[in-house]
Amino acid sequence: MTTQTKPRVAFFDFACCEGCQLEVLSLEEQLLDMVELVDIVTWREAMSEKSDDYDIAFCEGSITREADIERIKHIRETADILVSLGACATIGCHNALKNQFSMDEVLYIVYGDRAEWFDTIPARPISAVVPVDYQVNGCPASLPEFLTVFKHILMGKEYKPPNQPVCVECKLKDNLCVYDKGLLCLGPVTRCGCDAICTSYGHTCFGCRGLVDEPNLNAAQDVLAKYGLSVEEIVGKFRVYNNWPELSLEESQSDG
Amino acid sequence: MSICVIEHDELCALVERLIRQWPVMGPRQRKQQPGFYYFDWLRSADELVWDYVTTTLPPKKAFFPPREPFLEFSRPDPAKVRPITDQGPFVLLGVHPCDLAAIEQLDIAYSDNAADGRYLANRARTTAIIGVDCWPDEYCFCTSVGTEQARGPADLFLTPIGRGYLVEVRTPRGQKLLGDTAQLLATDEDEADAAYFRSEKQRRITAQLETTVEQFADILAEGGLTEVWQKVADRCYSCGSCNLVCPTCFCFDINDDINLDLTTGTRIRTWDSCQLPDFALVAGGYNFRRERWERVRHRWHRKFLYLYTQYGQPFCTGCGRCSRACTADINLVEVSNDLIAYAQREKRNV
Amino acid sequence: MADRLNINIEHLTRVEGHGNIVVNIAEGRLEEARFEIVEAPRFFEAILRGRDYEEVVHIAARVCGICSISHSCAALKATEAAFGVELSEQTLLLRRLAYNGEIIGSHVLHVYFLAAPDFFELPSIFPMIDIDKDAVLRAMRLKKLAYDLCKAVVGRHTHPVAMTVGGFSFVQDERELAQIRTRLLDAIEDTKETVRLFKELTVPQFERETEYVSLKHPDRYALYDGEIYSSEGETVEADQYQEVIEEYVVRHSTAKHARWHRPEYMVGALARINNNFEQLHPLAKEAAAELGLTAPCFNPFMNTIAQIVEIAHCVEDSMALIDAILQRGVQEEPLQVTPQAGRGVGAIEAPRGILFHDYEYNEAGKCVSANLVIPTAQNLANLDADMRQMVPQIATQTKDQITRQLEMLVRAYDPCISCATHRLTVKLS
Amino acid sequence: MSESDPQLSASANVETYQPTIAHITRADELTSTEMLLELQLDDGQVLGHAAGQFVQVSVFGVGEAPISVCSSPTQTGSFELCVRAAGNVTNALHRLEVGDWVGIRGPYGHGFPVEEMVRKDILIVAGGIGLPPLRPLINLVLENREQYGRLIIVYGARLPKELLFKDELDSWADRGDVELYVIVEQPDDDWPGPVGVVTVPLRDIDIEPAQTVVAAAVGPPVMYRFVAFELLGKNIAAENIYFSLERRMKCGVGKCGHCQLNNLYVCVDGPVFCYSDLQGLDEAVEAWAPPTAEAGGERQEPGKGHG
Ligand SMILES: Cc1cc2nc3c(=O)[nH]c(=O)nc-3n(C[C@H](O)[C@H](O)[C@H](O)COP(=O)(O)OP(=O)(O)OC[C@H]3O[C@@H](n4cnc5c(N)ncnc54)[C@H](O)[C@@H]3O)c2cc1C
Ligand code: SF4
Ligand code: SF4
Ligand code: SF4
Repeated sequence: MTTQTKPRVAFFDFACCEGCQLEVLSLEEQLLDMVELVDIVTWREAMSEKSDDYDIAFCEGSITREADIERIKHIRETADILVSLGACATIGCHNALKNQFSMDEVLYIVYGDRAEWFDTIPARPISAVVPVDYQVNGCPASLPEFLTVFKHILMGKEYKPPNQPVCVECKLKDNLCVYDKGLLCLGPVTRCGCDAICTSYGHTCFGCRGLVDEPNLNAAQDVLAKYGLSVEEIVGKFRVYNNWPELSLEESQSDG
Repeated sequence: MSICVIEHDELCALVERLIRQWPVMGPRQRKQQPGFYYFDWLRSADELVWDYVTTTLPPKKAFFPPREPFLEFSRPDPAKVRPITDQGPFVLLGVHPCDLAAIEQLDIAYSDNAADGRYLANRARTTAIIGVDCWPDEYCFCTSVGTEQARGPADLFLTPIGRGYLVEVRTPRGQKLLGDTAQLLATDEDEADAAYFRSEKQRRITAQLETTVEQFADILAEGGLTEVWQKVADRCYSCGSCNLVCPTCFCFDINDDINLDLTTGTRIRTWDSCQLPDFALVAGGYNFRRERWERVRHRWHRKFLYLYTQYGQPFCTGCGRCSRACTADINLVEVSNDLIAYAQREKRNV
Repeated sequence: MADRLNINIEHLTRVEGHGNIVVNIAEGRLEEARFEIVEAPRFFEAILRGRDYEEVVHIAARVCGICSISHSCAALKATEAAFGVELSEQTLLLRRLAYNGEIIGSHVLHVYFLAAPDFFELPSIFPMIDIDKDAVLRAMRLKKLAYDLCKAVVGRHTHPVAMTVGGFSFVQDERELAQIRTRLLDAIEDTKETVRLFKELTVPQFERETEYVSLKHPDRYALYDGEIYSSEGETVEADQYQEVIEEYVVRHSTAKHARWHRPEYMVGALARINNNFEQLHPLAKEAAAELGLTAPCFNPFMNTIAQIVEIAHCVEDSMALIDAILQRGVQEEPLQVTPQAGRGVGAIEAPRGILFHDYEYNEAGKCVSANLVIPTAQNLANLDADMRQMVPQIATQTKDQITRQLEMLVRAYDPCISCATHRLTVKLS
Repeated sequence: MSESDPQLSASANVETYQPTIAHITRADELTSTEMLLELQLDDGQVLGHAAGQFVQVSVFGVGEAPISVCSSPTQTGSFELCVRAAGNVTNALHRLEVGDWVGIRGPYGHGFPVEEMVRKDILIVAGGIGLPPLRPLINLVLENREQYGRLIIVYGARLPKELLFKDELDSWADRGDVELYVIVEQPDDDWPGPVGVVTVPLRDIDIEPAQTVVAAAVGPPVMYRFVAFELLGKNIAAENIYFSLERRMKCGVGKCGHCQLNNLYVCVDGPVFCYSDLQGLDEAVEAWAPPTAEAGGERQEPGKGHG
């Protein structure tokens, strides 16, 4: 990327709560610093201008409709760098919970006899449709990581999401482990980078940043079973966020 | 050096005085979780808890912080790289024998060879250390590694007795620290009280390694324990908690954090763990300890074999933190005893 | 009226979510004027079934990123009602405080970032940096304050982390709260500046009397709790919402609309102020007077102004709440929750209006059924009615002018579409 | 009362991790992935390295990477680094130009036992990026050619265009006193030489085992095993074989723990190790086993997400 002209940045959203964009908007002064470095040319939630000429696209949300597939492909073709922003875009998040049912069934539950008016396909992260260059995990996308990725892009650096579990950050912050309170925590198999925010506030980790590269789900089952949970319930816990790819949980369970 | 007695109120006044003079770190109780403690900077003497069992992180965080920015840089020419040294001296209170032993071990490891100047400078800021004898729980096994009476770098060491604390004044600095604090002469009764406390403490330590540390090192050096390692690895999350809470672990990572101006930033050192999958991963994708069981083995080897051979003492002080912290319930003593039993069994079979 | 006019604004900008404005005038007759929602549906009711109550609360927050504290609180209230959990005084005070934080944050976002550029005829807040940098910095300061207030109480503004069924998972730091108190005091000047800024701006003149629905509380300006109240003069218990609020299908839109006494009603800041004006704090009343907002006010464009008044109210209210909390001292409170079978409704005033979460649990605390009624959905009928009345009045203006005013009208409602699409969507013909 | 511990502070060289600034005086592209940087320390000091030692190079804001010094220890005004673009730091080094600066710490580690090599035949085995750490040794021997016996250099690369220091290779070949074998795995049409991996020419070289000292550095870890196998097969004693190894490294001074293999630290005990010291160490020799399919030497591409 040349420094003469500022890189052009666009924000897009697919099915999601738009909390990630909102987090970016809440960067305050840092947002002004960002605007010094790049030109934001498209951001529907924040501005009326639109441009189909951009270098870097931040995309939040899951792909849940046929039309989304076309749209994300177009964005991919236009942008040099595509960043998936937040859990919906990186791992499917709650959107993909519906994938456990048939699409007809979920449509019927929510829309009843009007179901046929709607187009919905199993929800998937952006990387399941087009290649993604950078990802920011979290629900909402973690701001420190967003800034790190932003700086990596501008410096032409690769960014590898940390392949360490949340426990690491939890320990670095000298938190009390929530297991010591008799609560369950998905931290040991969840990719860190959130600065262990939930556990730092005494809550459990729900796994919003996705699983680490090689989670020991075997150990997870063992430990969770100690809390009297059945295998389905354990899988259910993982599935609050981790639903894509469909079979990854079962597969990794069987190879332990 | 000398021994005296100090009463509760006097001790409290001493702590207040120290807090006025220096930043003071000591054990505190967790807000929402009674019975759980952590080391933190104290605002007043009543936050300090002397009779605690253990803390989540060891007191090394006072001079070896989990995340320590140590260099400031500015990229454009003329280049500027400046060490970050804006901290002053501090005092560390309420350190148990196992943690005193651990500080001593870190001092040795970090002074060895090319000394780690950063660490030593931080340790040099440690104005004083006051140790205190402890209240063990079922995870403690210091008697197996010989640290139950360690005093290490303590300037003062306190043992609880009926009328307060028996104070071992171990350094001239400790003497100065007491200053005009009222000190009573230790009577025979005080000494007997302290001896009783010690024996009572020993009695309460039930976890135990089934061999001496020498023999354990031999067993590990002998090898052939893969089966046990793999069994442990089956349950291990590789989350690194065991290393990160260990008072003697000292591995770290170094990373740069650049500011949004893309020209200035800091270089940061962060505690690391050899159990994390990417610890020995190099560019090109080679991972020199790729298998989980290899990492598990490395942890034991490093503590009880390599560093033991290098420095003549195991780098484990029996504090039990790793076993308490393990979310998969892997217990260092149990696994060690499994290894010992397995090795003995194998030997018999040969 | 123009003979022929077709306005089709796709993916309206500076609103939360995806929506289109469609207006058709043919042969001098208004054929269509409606706001369509084209956001992808997210099926919350379907995915909540069978979930553990803690997960329900966690997932429910994700209905919307702007008002996740509202959704969390509504879900918590519904769950607590189902389980018969009594909340401590401290928990209530703290929740109300976090709640104020969200209202301030959301309103500042809307007033400055989404609506203000219209008044300055700018495409976004970014070019305002060159025109009125103070205003931009003020907006950021206020938002940061709201953000930090939420952080101090619930850990995070977007998708709070520290609220659990029955209370909080951590003990708030009193010193942090005291610092926020100081910053709130300083923020009074910023709210006054905000009032001064908007006083100078011209709000489009348009009036249409309608029904205003909000919560009402005997002791205070209702935000976190109260009964359902209609400006037609009826009050009902929150858990009776289904008895009175009728969701219905209309021909021209596939989104469900809602009615009570009239074919449409309005919720949100203007409805709250119309219904509860007297309970506003003095600073807010002062702001209202200066901005020329008196209750009842029938101009929907004034909703943005009503939000400014509520910012002032919440700033003052937060200070009072922090005082009350600090006076009591933040106590450690054990959490005790035993799930039981039952149904519970949580009604709350989200920034955009009254919000209902309604859950049924089995005895294991697993969700059996869920229903969410979202403020933006309740406003849709009213918004369409406004458009139908307004378009003929401005039909002689240029298409650009009409478009701009329609956009402003929709934005004035501060629609939150990702909320609405937990179930609504529109089939584009 | 003293505010700090005199004992501890006496030994405290506060900034073990503070680099010295060095400016780039030459930057040559050797191949599409390797770059040769010539550097001068700003403080005018001589780096003072031994053959086989490495430095920690900083590109601030990106990070630090260990790189072998590849110029002769007798060259004192400046020193050279040969950098393969492998990741963030090395890529950032590639983007630097003459006049830019980097941070340098070191030199660190143990180099080759140059004294022991005197009067011996010297066999150098280099594979790919293994040549740069061996280059100072080669230069040293060439500069004092009369002190040593035969100098045999076996150098292998994947492709002809990946060969490093081509001019030097030519000049070595032109000297009568260097036996040079260059081999590539995948020849192009112009490649006149032999085809295969480094162990191929090794097989056919006649050497006097008792008289020979071997210095080897061979890129990918799996190659070490094959080279060791060949050398032992030629009856060279393990005590006379020296390998330069690579591991992950952060501190360079035996503290950070990353480069540990069994009880050895690559940064202080190596990077040059005597093979006899490595034998029996499962984290050295065993780790050289070719990665099997399911052990998957391959990792995910960075930034591409998982799943
Ligand atoms: C003693 C020694 C000498 C070396 N000499 C040379 C040389 O002369 N020329 C050359 O091109 N390369 C050399 N390397 C390899 C070089 O250090 C790595 O390629 C480099 O560290 C990769 O860093 P990166 O940031 O570019 O890659 P990334 O993949 O982004 O690396 C991330 C981190 O991984 C670590 N890391 C990754 N690979 C290695 C590795 N192989 N060794 C040590 N740490 C690693 C580093 O700490 C780095 O910060 C040497 C390595 C060692 C240990
Ligand atoms: S609280 Fe969760 S993330 Fe933290 S250490 Fe415990 S298990 Fe790991
Ligand atoms: S602690 Fe877990 S749930 Fe919370 S932000 Fe981090 S990864 Fe997500
Ligand atoms: S290995 Fe475990 S028991 Fe030993 S010192 Fe470390 S944390 Fe304590």
